[in-house]
Amino acid sequence: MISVNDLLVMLPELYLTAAACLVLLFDVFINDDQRDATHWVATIVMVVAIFLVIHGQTPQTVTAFGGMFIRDHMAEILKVTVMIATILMFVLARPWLKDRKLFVGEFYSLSMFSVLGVMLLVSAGSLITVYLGLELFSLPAYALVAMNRESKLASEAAIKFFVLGALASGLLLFGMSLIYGATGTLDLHRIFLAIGTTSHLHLLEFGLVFLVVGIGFEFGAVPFHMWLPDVYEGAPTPIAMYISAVPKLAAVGLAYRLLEVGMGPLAMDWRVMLAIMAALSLVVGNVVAIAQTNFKRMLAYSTISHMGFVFLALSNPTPEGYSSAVFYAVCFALMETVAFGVILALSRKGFECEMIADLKGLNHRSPWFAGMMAISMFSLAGIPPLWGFAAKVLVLKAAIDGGMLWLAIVAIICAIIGLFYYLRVVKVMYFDAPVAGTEPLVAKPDLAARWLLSINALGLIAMIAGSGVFYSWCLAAFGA
Amino acid sequence: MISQNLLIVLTAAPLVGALIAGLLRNRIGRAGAAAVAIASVALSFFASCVVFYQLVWGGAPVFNANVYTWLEVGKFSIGIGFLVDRLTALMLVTVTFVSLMVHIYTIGYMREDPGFQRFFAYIALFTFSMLILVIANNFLQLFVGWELVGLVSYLLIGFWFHKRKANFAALKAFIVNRVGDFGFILGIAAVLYATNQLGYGPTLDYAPVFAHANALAGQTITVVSGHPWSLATVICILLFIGAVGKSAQAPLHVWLPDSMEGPTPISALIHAATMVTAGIFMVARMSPLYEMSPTALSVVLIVGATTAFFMGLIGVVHNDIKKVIAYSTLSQLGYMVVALGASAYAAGIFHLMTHAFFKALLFLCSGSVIMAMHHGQDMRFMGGLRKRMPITYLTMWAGSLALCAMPGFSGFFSKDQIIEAAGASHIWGATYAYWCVLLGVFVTALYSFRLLYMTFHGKPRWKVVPGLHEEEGAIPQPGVLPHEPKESPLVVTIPLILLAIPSVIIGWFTVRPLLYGDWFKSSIKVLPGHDVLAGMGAEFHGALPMFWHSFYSAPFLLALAGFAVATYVYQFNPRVAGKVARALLPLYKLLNRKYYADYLQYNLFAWGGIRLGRWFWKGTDMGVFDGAVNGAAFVTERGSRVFRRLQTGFLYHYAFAMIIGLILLLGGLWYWGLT
Amino acid sequence: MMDWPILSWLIWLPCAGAIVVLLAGNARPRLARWLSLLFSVATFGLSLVMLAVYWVAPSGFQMQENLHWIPGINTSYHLGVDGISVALVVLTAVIHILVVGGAWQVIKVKVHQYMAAVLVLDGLLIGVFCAMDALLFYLFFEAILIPMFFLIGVWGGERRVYATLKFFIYTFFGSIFFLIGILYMYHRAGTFDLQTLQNFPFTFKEQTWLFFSFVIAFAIKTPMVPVHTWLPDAHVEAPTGGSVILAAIMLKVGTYGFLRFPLLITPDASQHFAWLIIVLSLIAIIYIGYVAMVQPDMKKLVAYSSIAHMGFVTLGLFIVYMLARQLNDPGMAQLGVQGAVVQMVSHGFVSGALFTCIGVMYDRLHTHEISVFGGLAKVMPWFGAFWILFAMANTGLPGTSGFVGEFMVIMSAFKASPWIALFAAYSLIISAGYTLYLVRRIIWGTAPTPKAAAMPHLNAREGWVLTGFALAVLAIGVYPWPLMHLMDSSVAQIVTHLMTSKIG
Amino acid sequence: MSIPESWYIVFATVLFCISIAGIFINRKNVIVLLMCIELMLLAVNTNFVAFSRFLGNPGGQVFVFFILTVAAAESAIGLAIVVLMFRNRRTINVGELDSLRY
Repeated sequence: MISVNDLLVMLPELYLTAAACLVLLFDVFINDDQRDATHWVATIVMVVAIFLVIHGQTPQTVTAFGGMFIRDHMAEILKVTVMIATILMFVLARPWLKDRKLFVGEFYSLSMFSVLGVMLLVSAGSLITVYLGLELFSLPAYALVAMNRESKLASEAAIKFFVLGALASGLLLFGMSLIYGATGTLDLHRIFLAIGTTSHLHLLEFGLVFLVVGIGFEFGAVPFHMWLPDVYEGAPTPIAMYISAVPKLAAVGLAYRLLEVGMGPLAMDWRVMLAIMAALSLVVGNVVAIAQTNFKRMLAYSTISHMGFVFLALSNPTPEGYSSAVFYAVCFALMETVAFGVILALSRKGFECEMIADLKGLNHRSPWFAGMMAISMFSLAGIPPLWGFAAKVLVLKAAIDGGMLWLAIVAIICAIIGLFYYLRVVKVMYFDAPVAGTEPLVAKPDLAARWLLSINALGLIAMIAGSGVFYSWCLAAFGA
Repeated sequence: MISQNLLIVLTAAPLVGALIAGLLRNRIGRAGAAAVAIASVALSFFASCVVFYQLVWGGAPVFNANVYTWLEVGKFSIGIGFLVDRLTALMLVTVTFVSLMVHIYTIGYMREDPGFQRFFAYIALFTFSMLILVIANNFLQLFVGWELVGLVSYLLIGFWFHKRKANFAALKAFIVNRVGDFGFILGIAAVLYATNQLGYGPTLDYAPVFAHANALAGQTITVVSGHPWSLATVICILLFIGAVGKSAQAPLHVWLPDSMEGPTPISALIHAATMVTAGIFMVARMSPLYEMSPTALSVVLIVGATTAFFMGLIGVVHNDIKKVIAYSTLSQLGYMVVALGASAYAAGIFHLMTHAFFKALLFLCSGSVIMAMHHGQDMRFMGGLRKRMPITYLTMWAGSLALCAMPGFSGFFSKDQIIEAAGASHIWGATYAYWCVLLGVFVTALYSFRLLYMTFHGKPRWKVVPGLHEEEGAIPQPGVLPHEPKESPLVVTIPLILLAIPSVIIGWFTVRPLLYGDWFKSSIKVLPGHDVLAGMGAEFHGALPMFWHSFYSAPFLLALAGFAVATYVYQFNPRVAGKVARALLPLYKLLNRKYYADYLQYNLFAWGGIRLGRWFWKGTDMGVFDGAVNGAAFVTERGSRVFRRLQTGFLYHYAFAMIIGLILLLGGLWYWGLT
Repeated sequence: MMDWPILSWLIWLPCAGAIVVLLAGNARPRLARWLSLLFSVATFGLSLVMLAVYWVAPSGFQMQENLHWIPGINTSYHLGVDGISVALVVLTAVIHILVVGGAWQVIKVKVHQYMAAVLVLDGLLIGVFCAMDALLFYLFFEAILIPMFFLIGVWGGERRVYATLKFFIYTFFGSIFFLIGILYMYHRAGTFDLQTLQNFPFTFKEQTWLFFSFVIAFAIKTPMVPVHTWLPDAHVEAPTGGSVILAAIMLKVGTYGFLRFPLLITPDASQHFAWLIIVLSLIAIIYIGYVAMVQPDMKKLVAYSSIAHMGFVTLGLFIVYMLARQLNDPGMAQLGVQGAVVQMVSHGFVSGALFTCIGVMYDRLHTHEISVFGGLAKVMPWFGAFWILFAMANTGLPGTSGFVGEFMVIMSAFKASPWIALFAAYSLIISAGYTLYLVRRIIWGTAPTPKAAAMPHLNAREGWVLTGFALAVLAIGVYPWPLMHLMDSSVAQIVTHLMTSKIG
Repeated sequence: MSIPESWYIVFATVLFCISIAGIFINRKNVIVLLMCIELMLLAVNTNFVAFSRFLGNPGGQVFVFFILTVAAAESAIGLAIVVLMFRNRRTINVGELDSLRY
């Protein structure tokens, strides 16, 4: 009894499935020097998908397939952001891939499938769809990490990512099974209702913990963060960019679906777990990042600390909390794209701009790239007047409103520590003289990449004014 | 009726002169600068005379008005304005006259100096500041003038800024003065506090403050809890600290002798005639307040008496001609302060005036001598100048006689009255003061005639080496001159003569009105209980009887004794001096070292301060405060290096960490249970 | 109230100017210089317009602008000025012109970026003084760190990296607690609007916590002992312009914060802990005075003296409670607060001037070491004259601006307690000590080296900049009444406001 | 006479623990890791089946089908990565996988 409007509700997903398959086929039939075509097709497909999502949005929440698929504003915001991030990756990655003979069709189709997984995940209404979305997102991701077949590091990163990811999803599944046992249903909303009546509280507890662990892994929160630095460092830079932006968004959706929609009544329990993980992530992430010399790895640890911030918001299980979490995740994704985008642009054939030292004297070589990197660094540090500041303020506010003042204070103390390594990047770019022999940087001819990156960077400044509107959307998404 | 514009001209003229001479110094050249400065000062001298005339004979009322509002907060407002009563008028005339003389004299004295224009700018500026101080009608403006004269004195002492000693003296002068001002500004604050408490304020204008001075009676302020102090006493003593600094009373006298590093005209103008007397003027001006506090008066009395006698003693052993006069200035200031302490304010002001004339005269004479000696100042290499510079010789004698209060000379009238007043006063410490000032006369005579003899009489102790090329500043070795010392030019001698005249005669016809004719009217207020002058007025029958009578009085005999001793020792039997010095070696040392006051201040405050600062800086600031900051950074950095080791890189460790996390969460939930 | 958003213009015009200057590019320094001069002068012009508008209008906050910023948390882009802000805004605008002028040929590398940073600072600082929304205030308050970070780091001296990182992290450390405080206030009051918060009845316990969150931030910014150690380092390494802005305006941001936040939002806690601030201020005046005396580096010396002078400001601000509440004498309280504000403005000019002078010397011999210089009075007579003037202003000589504020503060302090006045007045001695000791070593005496003896005279540009400073210093000193009148009513309002306790 | 529900759960849990232990006790072969993951999924499946049987709710069994399918795909990718790794490093020893660390 699949009705037509069920299909209409998930039109963007269906469209993307079809498109991804088509791109895969299309790529088979062209030869390498025409690959740009694939690139543009994929990009356009994404743009259209965004259009579909926005155009198809409805004022109130809609469900399909008996509640297995939920379409609400939160899902839409996350989907759109994920696709924007993906488009950014496509465009910014192209010159980089070309330089390294990695400019292949699978890159596009795999990423599109992975995006599809995220879309499914964030609008999942039942444990099954959650699981499917999760796997559909992560399996292509594993493959993407291993995309560069010659690289030792890439394969090592891939195996680590894969094993730990599988372990995490295994734990998640186990938790699901227990919850299923306790509540007798797979549908999140029914679970919500059943919790009040169930007698198997211990099963629930166990299940809850396993779910939290799974979520923690997706976020990369301490102590489930170990995979993150290695994957960032090992994966090809565009993929690292993808991993840094997209899963976090997916994870916010995942957390909301499982914890609020499903386990809402147990909020008082899981918020404490999240709070603890938040504190740990903040401390470990910031402290360890200071000692890093590899830029990507440093960003990885900074990511961990930022996930701490997201948990800070989530630990206040109210619409304000969730909306600030979404706000933060989106903001964070778009800051990361700038940071990675710049080092993508700075890498050349035979030269990976990965070390912080590689940025020495960037201001002398290319003020504009230096400026954009500085913007993203200050934004990550949460210094006004940049978007990251608004995000940080909202999260801290949420935490304080949620009665987590102590956590907020931990957070800011860590923010002070964190400030140091962001500033160090700026220092290297502006205060240090360029390494001898580094000629003034000739920006790549790729106009699209430069424009997109610039827009992205300037957006970080502009959004301090736009925060009001965007935050209202987030609030609306959670019906506040 | 005195017009405000006249007063504005009177005050502002020197400022304009200073600005022109200073800012356009290269445009208008040396002559121009001198002309402008002198013209401006002459103008304000003339104006002062007009004011004086209008006030004294023209029957003009006391002038008191604000020119503009300087500060206004809520209902508290202070202006910049003028208060012209007889006290002010007298000061105006004295200041502008002496200043004018010094200006003229300067043309000759500074002839070769490269800083000619600058010098004129400074002294004109000084005149302006002094006028501001004298003519003020509120405490703030008084303080403004008070500090400005300090500034100019600082600049002038350090005028020859290539001389290390000069710079040091300037710095010392300013800072020691600041110590006085420190008390002074607190005094002003106390006045404001009082007016505020007693409900006729907040205000700092003289008129209301003095009008309500009686309200201070019985008022107390609690500084140390449990010990309420008399408010009047607190105010007066705080203000007096200012006077101690400015008028170089012990123990803040140390800056004045050093200030002799400055050019001689300055010593005459600032460090003898005008600025240093600002303290005297201030206390006299505040007489309504001081009358309210016998305690404060006693303090004033004792400080003054101490300075008068013991600083005079130092003058006996010094050989630098200017230093000697400087110490005599200290002791004369002491006399004035004693007069104030004895509530004989009029006598204080009177002595201030006469002293202004003869002390300026003495300094200018010494300056003339120094010029003749090519900037040699050591009396041991002088002598026998009598014939060579007669005018200087005569005028200096006149000045010295006035200084020693020889009957008939101006100093006699003023000083005798002070001694009598001290004797007549009944407040605590008066006896001590009386003996101090009395013996002071002997000391004064001693060093004055010593100076005269060593400088002008006896055999020349200098020799002439022709063709010795001149250079700036002091001569290569003392007592060796490129050519014969000769009398100074007219621009120098004329002021000497003009100053000598009042030094000699002015006492005759001013003593009666100033002291016994209620000349100062409202500007000085004395309580009947303290009014020693009134008592003395009973026996006073005019200048001439006083003159005759004095020949039997103790002061005259003491002065005579001093003269005799000096004559014997320095004129007929110079070897005695050395003998005496050896005989009284400890005393001699003590005096020669100026009671170790300098030594103490230098080592304790100056170097103590520096050492303390260094300790604070290295120890507290960089050690503790900064150490904490850098330490925190260091710890974090180290912590980071340790923590990163957790990321071993081994897959099974990662998995293990995850499982540990899982187990901890489970355990926690198990332990605390579901909420 | 006028509908033309003049305050927004004041804030964003220089920022826009910064972008234009950046576009001028590294290749065309002349263009960059002239553009930045143009923009700073234009800003100054605007500030004068604002001054005029304010003057004619009645007191209270004027020229308000109020737009939604983040409705979700009820914060808004709310600007407005009262007498105090007006004074400080004009000060900011003036100083920035002088800074641009002062940097004219001195800055040789990346002129456009330097000028852009200066202009951005101009706008942001004006923003701080105009913000009427706590979060907006915080935004500007912290945003100024970025351009200053670059100013010190790129154009600074030897240890510039250490200095600028220290500066940034230290101040950030303070302000982040301030942020928590703001958010907590929002948590309780549901708004960021300053005036609402000033009237919101926080309990004493809350006030205490808020008070300390504020004090950490502003004490570091001001800076007060013992959290002042970043300042000397920052000054020594900063380029002249950076030092001038830092000393002349950025320090005022801290004291201005004191005025707007703890004094009015947590009056009872402030009253309760006023003794702490007062003691720290007195320590700053005396202790720092001694530290300043022994500095071998001119910039360090002046930096320390700035700390001491800021002590007067905090003192003047925090004796208010003793006067207004315990002694119930609003008149004297007003005297104290106004003295503090006058001191802020005055110190803006004096310290700015002193750092400019040091910059002039640095351009000639490329060092701040005192021992290298000497006999300036002979070598550069006019410059020596300027030096003396500003030094005297620094020692608080009557007739210069330095005197006015100190005088008022001491006067009101005596009422609060003679002891406070006693220690405060000690500044007369100690400031004379360290300033004139410096003057004696560099102005008087003789040049120690031929190089020092051959220093070229002031050029016209330097002459004009210093003249500008000198005029301001003398004008305020000789006739402070207009400045007083400008903020009289605002200060009166503040005092009356903080006289009423928030805890019944 | 049927086996009580709790036995299944205990059984599944034991399986699960074995697999986890396998993951971090094994220091040699990556393949073993893959097996452990499979084992883990089996444990989950047992759970689901048992529950759905006792709850009389088919959903669990449906879920199991999905899990099985995904597990197949997962192991496929896993093996691919292992092959890749062997090509690059000439070893599949977990203990030597530490070039990415700190």
